[in-house]
Amino acid sequence: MSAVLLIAIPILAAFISIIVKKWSPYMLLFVSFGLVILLGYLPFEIITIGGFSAPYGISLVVDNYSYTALYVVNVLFFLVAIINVCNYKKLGTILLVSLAGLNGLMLTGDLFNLFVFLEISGISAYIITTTNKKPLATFNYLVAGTVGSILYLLGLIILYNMFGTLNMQDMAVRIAASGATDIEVALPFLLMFIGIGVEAKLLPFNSWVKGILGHSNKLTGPMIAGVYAAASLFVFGRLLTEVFVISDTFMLIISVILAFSILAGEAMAYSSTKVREILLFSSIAQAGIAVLIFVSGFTGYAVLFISLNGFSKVVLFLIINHATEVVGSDEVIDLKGLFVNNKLVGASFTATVLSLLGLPLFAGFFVKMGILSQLFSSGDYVFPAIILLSSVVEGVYFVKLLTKLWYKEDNLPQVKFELPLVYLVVVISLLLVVFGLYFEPLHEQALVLVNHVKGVIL
Amino acid sequence: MKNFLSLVLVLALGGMIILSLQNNQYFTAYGEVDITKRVSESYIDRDVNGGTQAVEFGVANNLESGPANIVTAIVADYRSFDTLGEVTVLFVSSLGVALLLASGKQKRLDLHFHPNFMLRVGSRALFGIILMTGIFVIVHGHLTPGGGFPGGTMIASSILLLYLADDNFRTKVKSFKTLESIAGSLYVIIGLVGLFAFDYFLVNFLDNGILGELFSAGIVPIVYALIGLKVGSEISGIIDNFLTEEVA
Amino acid sequence: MLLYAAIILMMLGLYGILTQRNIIKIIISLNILEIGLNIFIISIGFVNGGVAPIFTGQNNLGSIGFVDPLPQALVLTAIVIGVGTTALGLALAKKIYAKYGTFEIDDMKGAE
Amino acid sequence: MASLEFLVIIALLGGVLAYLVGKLSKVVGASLTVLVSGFIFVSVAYFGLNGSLDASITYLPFVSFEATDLYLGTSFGILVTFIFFMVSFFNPYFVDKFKYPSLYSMFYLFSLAGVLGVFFTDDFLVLFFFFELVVWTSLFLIPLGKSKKAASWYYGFSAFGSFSLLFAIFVMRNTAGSFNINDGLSMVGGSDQILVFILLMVAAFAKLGAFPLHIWLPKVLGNSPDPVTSVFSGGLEKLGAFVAVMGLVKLAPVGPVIEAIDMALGQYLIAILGALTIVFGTLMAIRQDDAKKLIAYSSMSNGGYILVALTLLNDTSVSGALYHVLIHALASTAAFLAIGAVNRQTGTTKMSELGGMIHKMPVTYIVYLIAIISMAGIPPMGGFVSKWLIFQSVINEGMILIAIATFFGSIGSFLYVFRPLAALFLGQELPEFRKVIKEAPFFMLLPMIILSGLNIFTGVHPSVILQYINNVLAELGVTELGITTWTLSGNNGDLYPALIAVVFGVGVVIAFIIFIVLKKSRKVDLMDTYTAGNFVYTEELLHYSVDFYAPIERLYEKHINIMKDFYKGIAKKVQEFGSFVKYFFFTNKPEITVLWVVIVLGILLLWGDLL
Amino acid sequence: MIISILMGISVAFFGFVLQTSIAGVNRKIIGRVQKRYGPKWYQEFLDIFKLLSKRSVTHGWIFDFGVIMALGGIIATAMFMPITNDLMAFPGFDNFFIFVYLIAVGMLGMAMSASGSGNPLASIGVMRALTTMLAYEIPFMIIVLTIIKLTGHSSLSEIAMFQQTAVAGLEFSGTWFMIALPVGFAVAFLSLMGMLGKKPFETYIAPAEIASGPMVEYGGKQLGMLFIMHEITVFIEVSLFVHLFLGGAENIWIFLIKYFLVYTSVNLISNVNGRFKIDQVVVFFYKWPLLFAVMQAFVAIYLGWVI
Repeated sequence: MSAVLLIAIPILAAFISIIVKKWSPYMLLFVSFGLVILLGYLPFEIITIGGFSAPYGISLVVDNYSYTALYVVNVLFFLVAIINVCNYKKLGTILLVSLAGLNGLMLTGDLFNLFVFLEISGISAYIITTTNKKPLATFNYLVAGTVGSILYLLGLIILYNMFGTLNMQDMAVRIAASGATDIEVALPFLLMFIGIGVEAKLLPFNSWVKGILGHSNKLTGPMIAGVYAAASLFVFGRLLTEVFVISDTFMLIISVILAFSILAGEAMAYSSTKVREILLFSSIAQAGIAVLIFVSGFTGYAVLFISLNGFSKVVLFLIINHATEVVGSDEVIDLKGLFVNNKLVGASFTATVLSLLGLPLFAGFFVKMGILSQLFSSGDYVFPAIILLSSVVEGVYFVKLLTKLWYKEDNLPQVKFELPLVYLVVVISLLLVVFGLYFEPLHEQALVLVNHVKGVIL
Repeated sequence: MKNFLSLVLVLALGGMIILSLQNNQYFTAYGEVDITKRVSESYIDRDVNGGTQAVEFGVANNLESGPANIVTAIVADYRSFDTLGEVTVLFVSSLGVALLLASGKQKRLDLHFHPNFMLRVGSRALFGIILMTGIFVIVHGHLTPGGGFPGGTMIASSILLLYLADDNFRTKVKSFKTLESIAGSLYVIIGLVGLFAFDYFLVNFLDNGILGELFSAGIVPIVYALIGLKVGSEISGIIDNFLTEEVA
Repeated sequence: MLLYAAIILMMLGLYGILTQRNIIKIIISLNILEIGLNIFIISIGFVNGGVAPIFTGQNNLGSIGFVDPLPQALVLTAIVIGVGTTALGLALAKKIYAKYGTFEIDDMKGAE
Repeated sequence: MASLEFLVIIALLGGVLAYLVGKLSKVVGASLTVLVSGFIFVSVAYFGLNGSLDASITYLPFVSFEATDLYLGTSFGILVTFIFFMVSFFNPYFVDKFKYPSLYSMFYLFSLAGVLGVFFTDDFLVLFFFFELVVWTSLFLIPLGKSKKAASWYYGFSAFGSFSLLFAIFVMRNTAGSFNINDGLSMVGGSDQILVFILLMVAAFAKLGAFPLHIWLPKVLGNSPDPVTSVFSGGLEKLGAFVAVMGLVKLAPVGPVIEAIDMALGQYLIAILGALTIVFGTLMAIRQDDAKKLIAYSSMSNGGYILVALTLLNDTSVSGALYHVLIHALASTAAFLAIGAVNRQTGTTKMSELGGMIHKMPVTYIVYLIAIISMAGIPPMGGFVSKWLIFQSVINEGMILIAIATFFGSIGSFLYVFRPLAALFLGQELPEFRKVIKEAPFFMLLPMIILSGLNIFTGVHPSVILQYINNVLAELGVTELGITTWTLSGNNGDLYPALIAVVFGVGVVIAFIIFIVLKKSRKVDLMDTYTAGNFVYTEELLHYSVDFYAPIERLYEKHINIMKDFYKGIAKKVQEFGSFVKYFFFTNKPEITVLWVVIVLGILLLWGDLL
Repeated sequence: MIISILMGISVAFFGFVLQTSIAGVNRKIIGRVQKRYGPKWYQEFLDIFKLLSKRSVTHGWIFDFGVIMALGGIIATAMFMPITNDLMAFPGFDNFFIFVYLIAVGMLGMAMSASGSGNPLASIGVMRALTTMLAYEIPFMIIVLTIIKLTGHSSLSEIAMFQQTAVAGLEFSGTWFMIALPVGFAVAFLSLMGMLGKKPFETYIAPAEIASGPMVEYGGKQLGMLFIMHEITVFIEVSLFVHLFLGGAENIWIFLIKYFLVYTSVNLISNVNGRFKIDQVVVFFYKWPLLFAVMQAFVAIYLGWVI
């Protein structure tokens, strides 16, 4: 039961499924469920492909970090797939391939292989977003994504030229051995940082996000904002902790960009009147926070933050996209009073929002406390101030949204949420509440991840 | 004004990258690359897993990785996972194009360009030659430069030739799809067999034979052939999608 | 010198993306960017006086000044990825043309 | 031997139970809140007073309580749970008008659980956990009333407050090494101490609704349903007072000492802000037309009193402040409940639409009268004692500007408390209310009567409670107030409250004898009045309630919502910044991303001095 | 305890009798000033007893209860008032704030019954009374703050003793505050006129505008009781002023003289004045009086320049 199956099986299923077109959605469900089960039996090890040892052949790394990442991505993928399988039958194969690509992203230990999987998941993402019926927005996404991956490849090749290897760990070892000052190493890492930054929705590079998520539907919304966002942030984390060596001048600049992107994201969300825009801008801000935590070096809580964020975004986008499809527009005025008739969905939406805000009795509270305590213990006061200020603004516009969605007297929007969506949404929000109350497992997971030091795989 | 601004920006960026690469003492200049400091040195000497046999054309028997063409060795053996990813990328994009353009019943696009006599006859003759060279390139992938990808595109170009030659020529798209899927799944199955039988995914479990022989380098030629067929059918599928339009 | 040519080509591609308003031209400049990158990758592996990394009848002894084979393998993959994205871009261009009737981004009505 | 953790669990489970029961029948669900809050109050009061609350933790993870010799927390805890218990009597009568009745009772009990947690813990993180719990549970109570926007104002300010508290907590943890409250507050020093002081004050100001951060108070208290308003002003504001005590008394004074009035600069600034709160609250209260908003502004200005008293740090002022917290809680809750009773009968609290309630609701009138006497600080009631203590310390410190504000506040309070009395209860009885109105039901009157009884008791015999407050002073390290069984001694004079009450009684008896001895006068109805010739038929014309204090209101009419526009301006700025960034970064042109990539790359390379 | 209460009642009664007779005498003096004889000195007593014997009208129980509470409150305040150094009902407990706030109870009772009477003129009168109170109270309290800060006691008898005998330790003791704080004395005198409702600040009685304000609905015994209340209030305020600024009294005669002088001077000044409009009253007290009060307080407390 080696982790390669996580990639091989979906690809195999994808290849087979183009013959038997009508079964492809059911194959998708079966494979993705199978992978979630398979995840239970994965040993922590380095898997060499083709029998060639690490720096020469390609190696897949299964450690705590990638295990959590895999778990989050696969479970989220499976949930989104169940909801959307019935009305996006044609995309069965594409989704299989994107599953393989995402798993590859999480597992791979080789930089060039990361580029290939980045491309696979990227292209399948472009195709998924074509269902938004907005070809220009998808075109923007394609151009941005391709430019991003080109920059990543350029940075990668420069690194290869300087240190002669492609394996992440070997690269880290060689950089340390060569004693290259972090100024000299800055150019390639900068290119790779920006390359991944485009995909991870960091502010200056994410003008494609508004087009895609602004007009998303029940599949693209949760997929891009939930699954892909979590995956790209995990990749970001993997690179930042494993390979990158960031000099303090760049740390300053990057943190200025991140701080700007957090505050600007919240301000944009505050100023937008469309519900989906509010959600997408707040997810931009949260992406900024996640990368901020990675840059400050706390992988443990960053992973928890990303996974919680991923789950919450899937819930939020599912509900809002379904309502927008029925009502026709996602303006807050048109969706006013949405939860008056469907209280269960409203309750889980509210619970998820409160967990995003980091209020007690919800899992978000514990993660936020963890992040802040680590940021403070490292002695810096600026980032926590920014995070807290942004969560105040975030709180205000979410409360404004909630009061609008819950309270309206006459001609309420006639929206019926079908059972699987309701069931999924309730289960996730219940999870958030349960982990909010009983957060021992989260604590252990965070501690285990914290000592995931560079080079120590297991 | 915007163009001028972006020109200045781009030039400045280019200049900065070039200058920074020059000043960087670790960035070896063009041409003075010392292979020994790089990973690829052991690809050339085939001693990744400690193989001690000196690599000599026509003499070395059952080397660590068989193909004479080192690039093919890297592509299909050392880093064959990349190639698998590679194939999926092409597979996904062709599928995407098909999804975008060919949603219903398709018929040939009536272009205002009609092939004249010269093209029709010439392409009939050329079709066979291009096809043959394509297949040759695929089969000798492990000995001579080329391999699955270039060979596949040659096959596709021969099919493109047929498209240009005759207005209502349409390949049986269905058959290409099945060929593509069989080739792809065979490739993955070989990998899985390697995993289950020889506990490494995509391991070269056949014996590598003598360097430079036609029948050497274990599964590499088989894998390359499959890739060639797959790439050929995918690209011709893409051509077909672009040259057809929906039946109104 | 190939190195600088490659970077200049890439900058040209970037300039093309920045200034062109036509979808097809953007795709073309994207391709130029990719080609520039591929040349850059190849130039990384060149060794003065190196020989193509294939064992043949004449140069059959190991390490007699082969050119670095790894970038060539990488460029093979990069080219195919370039093909993939360009094919998808063109398909999208066809879709955009079907929807808006033009390739010029500026006069696409209702694109917001 | 009630354990705190057991009480918190009861509150939480009670909330869930109330929700489920509420689904069946609203009223039963709401009356469940009465039982639960009653039980909690009784156990907290009984066990808290004889100091036998045990703080062992068995189920709740992460939470740690502390009950032994925690007089400050116990006194606040008893007070706030008492207010919750009294107000919960109103729930069954008001719950049928809400859109989500069962949710109401659940969140009511959740906020009670939160309040319990805040007062009885010695660990900052647990304090913040319950603090936030109170914030968001009470947040959902507000929209049940009239305005929906009030909730976002409330969350904005209290989130700002609680996050600055969180920031202060972590700053203290850096020096103290652990989240313990006492060593956190004592060990922080130097520039960190100033930062912590400022942040704690921001949190206290946001929760108390003091001057710079008070915009939400009238909006929320004015518009939310009546039980929620009373809980807010009586109970939840005391969280702010609790944090203020931590910030001003437990934390060492901050900033250079001004020798003229030997007070630290930090304390003096807070005193100035407290004075501004008093003046601003009084001015705004005088001109309100809605009775609930008026009492909301009055609780704002009383918050100012508490702040001023806490900054003076001598025995009379701190005991005056703590006593004022108690008095204000009792008086404003009683006033809000009385107005709530009127609101339930008539459906409106606008003074211009009401009048002559006394004829049909005399008991409510008496309760309201006693409440406003206490709020205005008039002798027989408790307000006089706490105001006297505060005046003693203000005069003793000789701070003229602060004294002006406190005097203005106390005289002004006499003005604005009288306005609802005259407009709501006295004056002509409007015809449409004559037939339909009847006295509030017994179970609504019960809490009001208990509260007014307590108002009188705290005024006549304060030393019982002041004795307990002295323990709190000892715990806070402030010199204790000199009190004997009946008299209290301030800095420059003694007070014998019981004597004043007795003498007042004697005076009334004498007046009554004079009244009875003389001839009985003929009963005449209200319409038969001397109107200098022009006879008037309709009651409305004879009822003077609109623009009651017109001469004063005209003085500052133009600039009453300076602060509101200031905060609206901030919201506008954030909005503009958002759309500005949106315009720059998010157009649907593909080259925008690439442009920014190139720019950022260029800047970074240029700056990274790679040349 | 009982003896001191009886003592208090007698003080209150003495206050009433004193004030009514001095009011009568003042009416004669004012008459003389206006070139007429003026009524007999006991005219005030006659008016009160006439009213008490008349039968009048009541507007409900709050109307009566308010009057009773008003008179009761004022009597209670008067009971605390010290006459001379040793002649007082409750030694040691005659705190300044008790007077300020117990008068408020009287005012509240009267205001309650006035509004309860249902006559808008009464409510307007009450409103004006409260507004003027807001105006004159602040400067007065500032000056009293200075006095309490200087003397260290807030009970009236101690303040009076402080001014009479020069004690070695305290540098300001021995001089009347009228001389020690001249500006303060002037401001307090203005506030006293506001308190007594004398001419320039007589907005809340204002017979021309609102038909004697709060008193409009009263007659018979209610009006009589209110007259008694008015007299005792005047007694309290004037004797408060005497104790604070003129150094109290060693014996009863000095107290009477000082009392007479203060009351007549207030009456004489008010006689020649017109009446402020209600807006002017509020603004007037917040301009110069408050400024001077604060200046006086600042100078006295922080710089210690006391004559």
